[in-house]
Amino acid sequence: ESHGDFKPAVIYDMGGKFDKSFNEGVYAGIKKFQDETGVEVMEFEVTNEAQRQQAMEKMVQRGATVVLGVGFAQADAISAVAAANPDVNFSIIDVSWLDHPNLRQYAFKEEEGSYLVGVAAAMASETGTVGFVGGMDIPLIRAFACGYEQGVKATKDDAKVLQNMTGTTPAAWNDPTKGSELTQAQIDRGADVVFQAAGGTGVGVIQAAADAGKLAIGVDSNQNYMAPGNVLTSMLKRVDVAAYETMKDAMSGDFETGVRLLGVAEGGVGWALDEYNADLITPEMKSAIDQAAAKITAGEIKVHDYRSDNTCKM
Amino acid sequence: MNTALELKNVSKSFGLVKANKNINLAVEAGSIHGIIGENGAGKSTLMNIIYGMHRADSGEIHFGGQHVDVRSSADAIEHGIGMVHQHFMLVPTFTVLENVMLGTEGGLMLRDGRGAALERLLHLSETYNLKVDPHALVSDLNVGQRQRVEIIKALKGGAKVLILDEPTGVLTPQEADQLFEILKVLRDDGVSVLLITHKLSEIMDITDTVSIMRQGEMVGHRKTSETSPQELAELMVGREVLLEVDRKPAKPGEVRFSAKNLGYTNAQGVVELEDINFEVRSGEILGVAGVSGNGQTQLMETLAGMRHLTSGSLNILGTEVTAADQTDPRIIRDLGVGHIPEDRHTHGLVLNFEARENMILGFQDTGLAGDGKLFDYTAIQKNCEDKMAHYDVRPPNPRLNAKNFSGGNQQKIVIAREFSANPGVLLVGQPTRGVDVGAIEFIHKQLLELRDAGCAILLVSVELDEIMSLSDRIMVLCDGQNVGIIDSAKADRQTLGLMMAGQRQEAAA
Amino acid sequence: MADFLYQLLLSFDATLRIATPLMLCAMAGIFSERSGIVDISLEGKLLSGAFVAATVAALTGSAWLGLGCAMLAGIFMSLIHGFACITHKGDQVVSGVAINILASGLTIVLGIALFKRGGQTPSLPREDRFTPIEWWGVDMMDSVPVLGTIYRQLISGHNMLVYVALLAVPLTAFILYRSRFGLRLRAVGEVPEAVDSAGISVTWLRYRALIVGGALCGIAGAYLSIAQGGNFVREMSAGKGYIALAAVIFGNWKPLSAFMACLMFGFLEAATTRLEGVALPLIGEVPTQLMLAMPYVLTVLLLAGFIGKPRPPAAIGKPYHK
Amino acid sequence: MSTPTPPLPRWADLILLPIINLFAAFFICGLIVLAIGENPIEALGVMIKGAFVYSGGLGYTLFYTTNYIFTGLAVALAFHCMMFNIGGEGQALIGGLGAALASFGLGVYLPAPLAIPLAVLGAFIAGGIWGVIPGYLQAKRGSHIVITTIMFNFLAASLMVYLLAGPMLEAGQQSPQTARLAESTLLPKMADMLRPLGINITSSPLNASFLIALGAMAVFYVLVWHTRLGFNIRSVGQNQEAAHYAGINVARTIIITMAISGGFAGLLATNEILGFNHKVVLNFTAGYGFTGIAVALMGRNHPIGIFLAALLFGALTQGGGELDFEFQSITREMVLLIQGMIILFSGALAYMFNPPLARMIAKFVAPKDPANG
Ligand SMILES: Nc1ncnc2c1ncn2[C@@H]1O[C@H](COP(=O)(O)OP(=O)(O)OP(=O)(O)O)[C@@H](O)[C@H]1O
Ligand SMILES: Nc1ncnc2c1ncn2[C@@H]1O[C@H](COP(=O)(O)OP(=O)(O)OP(=O)(O)O)[C@@H](O)[C@H]1O
Ligand SMILES: [Mg+2]
Ligand SMILES: [Mg+2]
Repeated sequence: ESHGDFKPAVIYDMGGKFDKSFNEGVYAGIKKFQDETGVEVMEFEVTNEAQRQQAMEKMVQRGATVVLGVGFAQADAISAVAAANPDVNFSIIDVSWLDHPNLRQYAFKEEEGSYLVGVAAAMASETGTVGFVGGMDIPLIRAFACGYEQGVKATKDDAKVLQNMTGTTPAAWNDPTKGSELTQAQIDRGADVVFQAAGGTGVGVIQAAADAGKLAIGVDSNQNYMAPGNVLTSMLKRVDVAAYETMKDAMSGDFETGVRLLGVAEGGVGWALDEYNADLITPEMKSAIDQAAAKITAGEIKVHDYRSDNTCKM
Repeated sequence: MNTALELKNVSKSFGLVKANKNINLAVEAGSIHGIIGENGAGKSTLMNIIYGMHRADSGEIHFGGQHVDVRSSADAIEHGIGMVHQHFMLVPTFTVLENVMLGTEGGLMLRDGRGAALERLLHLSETYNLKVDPHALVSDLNVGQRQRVEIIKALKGGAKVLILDEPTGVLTPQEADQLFEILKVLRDDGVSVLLITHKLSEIMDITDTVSIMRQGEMVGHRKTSETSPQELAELMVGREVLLEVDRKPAKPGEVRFSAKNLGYTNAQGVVELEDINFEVRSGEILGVAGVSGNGQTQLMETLAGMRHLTSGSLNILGTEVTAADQTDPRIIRDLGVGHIPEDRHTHGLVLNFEARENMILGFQDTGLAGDGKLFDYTAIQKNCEDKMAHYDVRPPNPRLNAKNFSGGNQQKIVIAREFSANPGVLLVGQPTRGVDVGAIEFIHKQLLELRDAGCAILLVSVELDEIMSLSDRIMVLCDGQNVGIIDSAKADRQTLGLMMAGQRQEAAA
Repeated sequence: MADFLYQLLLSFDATLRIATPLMLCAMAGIFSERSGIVDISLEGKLLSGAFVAATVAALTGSAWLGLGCAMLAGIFMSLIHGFACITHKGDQVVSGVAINILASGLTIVLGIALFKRGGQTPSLPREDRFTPIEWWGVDMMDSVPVLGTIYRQLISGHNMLVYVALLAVPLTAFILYRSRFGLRLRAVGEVPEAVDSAGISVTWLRYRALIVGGALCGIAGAYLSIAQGGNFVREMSAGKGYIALAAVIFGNWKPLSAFMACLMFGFLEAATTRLEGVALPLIGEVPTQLMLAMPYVLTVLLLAGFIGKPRPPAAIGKPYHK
Repeated sequence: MSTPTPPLPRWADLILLPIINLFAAFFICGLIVLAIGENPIEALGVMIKGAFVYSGGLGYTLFYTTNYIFTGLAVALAFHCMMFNIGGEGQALIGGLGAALASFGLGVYLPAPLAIPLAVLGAFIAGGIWGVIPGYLQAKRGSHIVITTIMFNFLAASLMVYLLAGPMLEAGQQSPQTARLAESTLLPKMADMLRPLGINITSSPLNASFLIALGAMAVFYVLVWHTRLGFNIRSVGQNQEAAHYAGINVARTIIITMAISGGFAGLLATNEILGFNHKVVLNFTAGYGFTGIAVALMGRNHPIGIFLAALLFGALTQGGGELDFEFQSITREMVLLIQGMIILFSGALAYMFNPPLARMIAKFVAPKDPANG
């Protein structure tokens, strides 16, 4: 309140801010900002389509000076509200195609981060078969899967990658039962490392892998803590950084707009190594992953983005 | 004198309907006590109170001189009351034994009590000559057999009072006689029997005492030996009864409606009608007699197009209808057939519709509903007002829902609708069921007027008297077959009774 | 070939896991529908059970307490259903819809109030869940060629509630056909008047049927959130209650046939997860959506009379008026 | 039990009883709000203010109301035929597909006055098709309509996801949705329509579809009570046997009813898709189909009643979103809870308060009207 007119707001997507991955990542960034600055951030979790735009308008009405939208589904809403309120700053995550002078857009190269954990998976796998469990079947998740597969194949070209999508409705983000069943099925077929990009469903994936004594790979946030010893690593998508950065920049007054495309080189995506998985990551693994990251940064490895042509070219 | 059952000032209302008002009744041990009264007089309600199925609003019940609070049928059973209900209370998917066991299983597991129940069943069946296979499915039994199961159920706990609510309505006269033999044995064993029936002859034949109910009240108690059918009828109705119909001889014209080898087999493959032949001429009434459940309903519904005949053919006002034709009520109606259905609540009326809407039911596609695309409620209202006035429907309020008219007036609405369409052929089912005497006279008069105007009428009724007094010729159905057609002038109760039991006309004559 | 058979065996194993909540709910449905009460509220009871089980287990650290309270929750929802449709003779389908919506709302509202995690409950540690039970002698049996594998994969290694569900089926059949309660239950769903006239309370009988059903749904819910899964997630029942109801109708309201129907639905789903993205001979790759829609398509097709018309209990859906 | 219940006067049955039921539902919800540590009175105030007072709040309320009118009419029409249409959700989804197909297929070539009716018709027909199949299966094959319509909800969801994530996915787009519909088929916003008339209202999603909903109410009224088809529908609904006796083709009536009912539900797409989203997005039906059951029940299956009930639920949805803003521990699911309670009390327990209320009224009214009995 001591910061005069500065009033930030964030609007989470339907998964909710406790989805343990994407939205929760944003929440972590917001929380960090709040803890550091003591500024209260207005929050809202949308639960139906019409609410997206309404919530943004509402935030603006309440005097928000910066509004952060979480997820590509809010693109249309933020576009409309940003156009109508040129004095307010807006920022959105997972969008790159809009164009407003007061809008900052964050896009991530998920395929690059997925590539890195693919390398880890291939090296950790004893069976030569690894799995991927996606949430809702959309191009974004296919991009995760595709990057992962590229990483696996680049490391072990005879490795098999099993892929499943949980479902085709947004409910697929929140179906841990199905997630664990899919994981079990992949384990039955020989997979011993399973990467999930499935929101709340991923909880079931990690749990099933742990129950079966196999390895899981987390997504978006660092999920290594969720089953210590059974989460090989997590593919980090630093939405927390994006959220924190948005708030910080807006507060300090130098809010640059435009598109920020974040890949391995920019530190926007990566992999997690902490006390929970230190024992699982062998030095060879670590050096292989770091090497791959370096090559990506240097442009020596070009990871194909599924979204560019809706196919997964190896 | 030893009183088995006594009611003191028992009253019961359903909403605004006072079904029982301050009823007093005493029944001697070891006697057969008849209860009579018109439809809706409150007989079943009273019996259900005794049996604990309904709770009285006020009043007392005494069993064997002792005041008892009967809160459920379990209480009543415990006090030695058994009841055979007006409508069967059997589970069709159960065996006879399972039905009898229900409520007295004799243990948590069926196995525990099955042996004893079977023994008891066989014992009762032997003692009272109630023949029935304990392991047969009830759905496979005929009505007579089902009734035996009901009686066994009522007696299984050693009943001291046995209530039978209209047990003979579904029986042939012969089966009814058998039943009465059983009742006499029971009486001699010291059981008190409460018998409800509409048939005064049965009252005179078998009861020791009789009570008469009218509109919820007990209007008299008589020793059977000291009363007459005439007196009972007058007590029932509350005025002098004139049941003779003034019928002039028919002047039959051309054949308007005929059936040739008509048959109907239902979806389960049961033959319900077989080889029915008849013709109805303009200006005559063909009555159809029979114990209820012998194919009358199926016959009417087949003729009206509500079921598809499965063999033979019909000729309706010159149009041939065979099993190959997909008839439906619309087609039959459009040929010029009117239909007073047997069950007005199920078929004749939509109870939640206003009277004026019911007055166009079946004629909604005609000018009665207006000439344009949309309904013309002025015309519909006018149509209803006119018909209500002509047929004396009370109250003459076209906006009242059908369910709020009394039974007699509901029937008048159906009759007004069907009669005034001037049908060439009219199918009439149970036209006076549940209808008071005044309305009966009116309806009978209208039927005869229609006949004299040249309509061909087929009349189904379970009331033999009605059939005999209205019909010009009578066809008797038994087991879905035509036992014979006789001239009503030559018909008497005896002959018809034998025919209804299945004896062919030649043999009876 | 051997690999195919092994995969098939594992599919059966998965079938069992997936069918467990369906079996429990279907048996619950049989109890209530056989007594004459339509029960589309299976879904809501399942969801409530799942929520309460996870909540109680998270708060107390006891899976058993969670299970017990889930059963109570199921019973509580059943009692609401009974209060509406038995005591007040309300429309049974409407009451069921209301309970389902209530359950969706209530579980999330309470979940947020209790845990502030968007309606989820905290993840349970392994000790607080019902985890797979290794049967005696699994390792010894491994040496036996085929049977050993079957024993290890299919028979052993499920959590306790799977075995409870498997027991519930014969138990339901036994109660229904062999016990006094069962006889009365079947009677009250066909001809309640007959039951009333036999001196048995229709109301209490139906309430008891609903209570048994509620308890079974509660167990099914506990299975979802503290046995198969490790926490409660909003809308976790995901239509399983409806599928169970479809299984009841398929099974013609008979426990063993309904059980078979549950297995069929379970197998379809298990097969879906295994066939996704796999090219089948002749057909090629089946679109996931089509595979996922299979249970629904099958239900519609089979209900459309290709299995013979189901014969519901005669008095179902009709409140009993004296 | 033993005291006879006098019948309830019509005004009490139509107005007082629903209000009492509503009150009971809110009361229980209030207790729950209290239990989770918030002030129910304050919450109610926030809801009411959010729904009607805030600028634009009313617009949102009426926007949601429009949805509820469509699904309420859909359920009510089926109810008149005693069909329980739980499939509004799926029918509305497919309605969106119909609108999109009409828009992409023909709308692009036509001017708005032709294109809009076509797109609306597309929504109606597509929803109708999704309703008519369960209707057919019920009428001809005896499949239980409740089960079939539920299955059709699932099927519609699968189909839409397949289409939106596959063949109909907008090129280069990653969220499963179609491209923007043809401009000529989009419905104008209410705020834009009123501005030329000199009326300025805050812009909100409220659009011309609201007028379509009002029109649908009128059509519903005329159809049910003033046409032969309506007479047939009500006859079949009240008494199938009597309808058959009266020469009405029962099966055909059921099928037609379900077609129109599905069509009404399909019209929801005019509001959500043609009027607001301007592209088909996933899950735009958001439970309106299920809530339509409550709307129809509370509205006693009459268009006026349905309008009032839809307004109530619209206000709940909008005001409920407001709760989310204002309170830490209350989220939109509170609205789901209130809806459930309302369905329970106004639907399943509709007549719980009937006997005591009737007795009370009788006590007050009786002295003036000498009782006959
Ligand atoms: N459950 C009920 N609810 C409301 N009204 C009832 C109920 N049962 C009976 N009635 C009404 O009470 C009155 C008496 O009915 P009851 O069945 O006792 O007549 P009844 O003498 O047995 O007639 P019937 O000869 O036709 O069997 C009738 O007006 C009837 O409509
Ligand atoms: N459910 C009801 N609601 C309102 N009014 C009713 C209801 N049932 C009957 N009535 C009214 O009560 C009156 C008496 O009805 P009841 O059925 O007892 O007549 P009834 O004397 O048996 O005549 P009938 O011999 O013609 O059948 C009728 O005029 C009818 O309008
Ligand atoms: Mg009677
Ligand atoms: Mg196993």
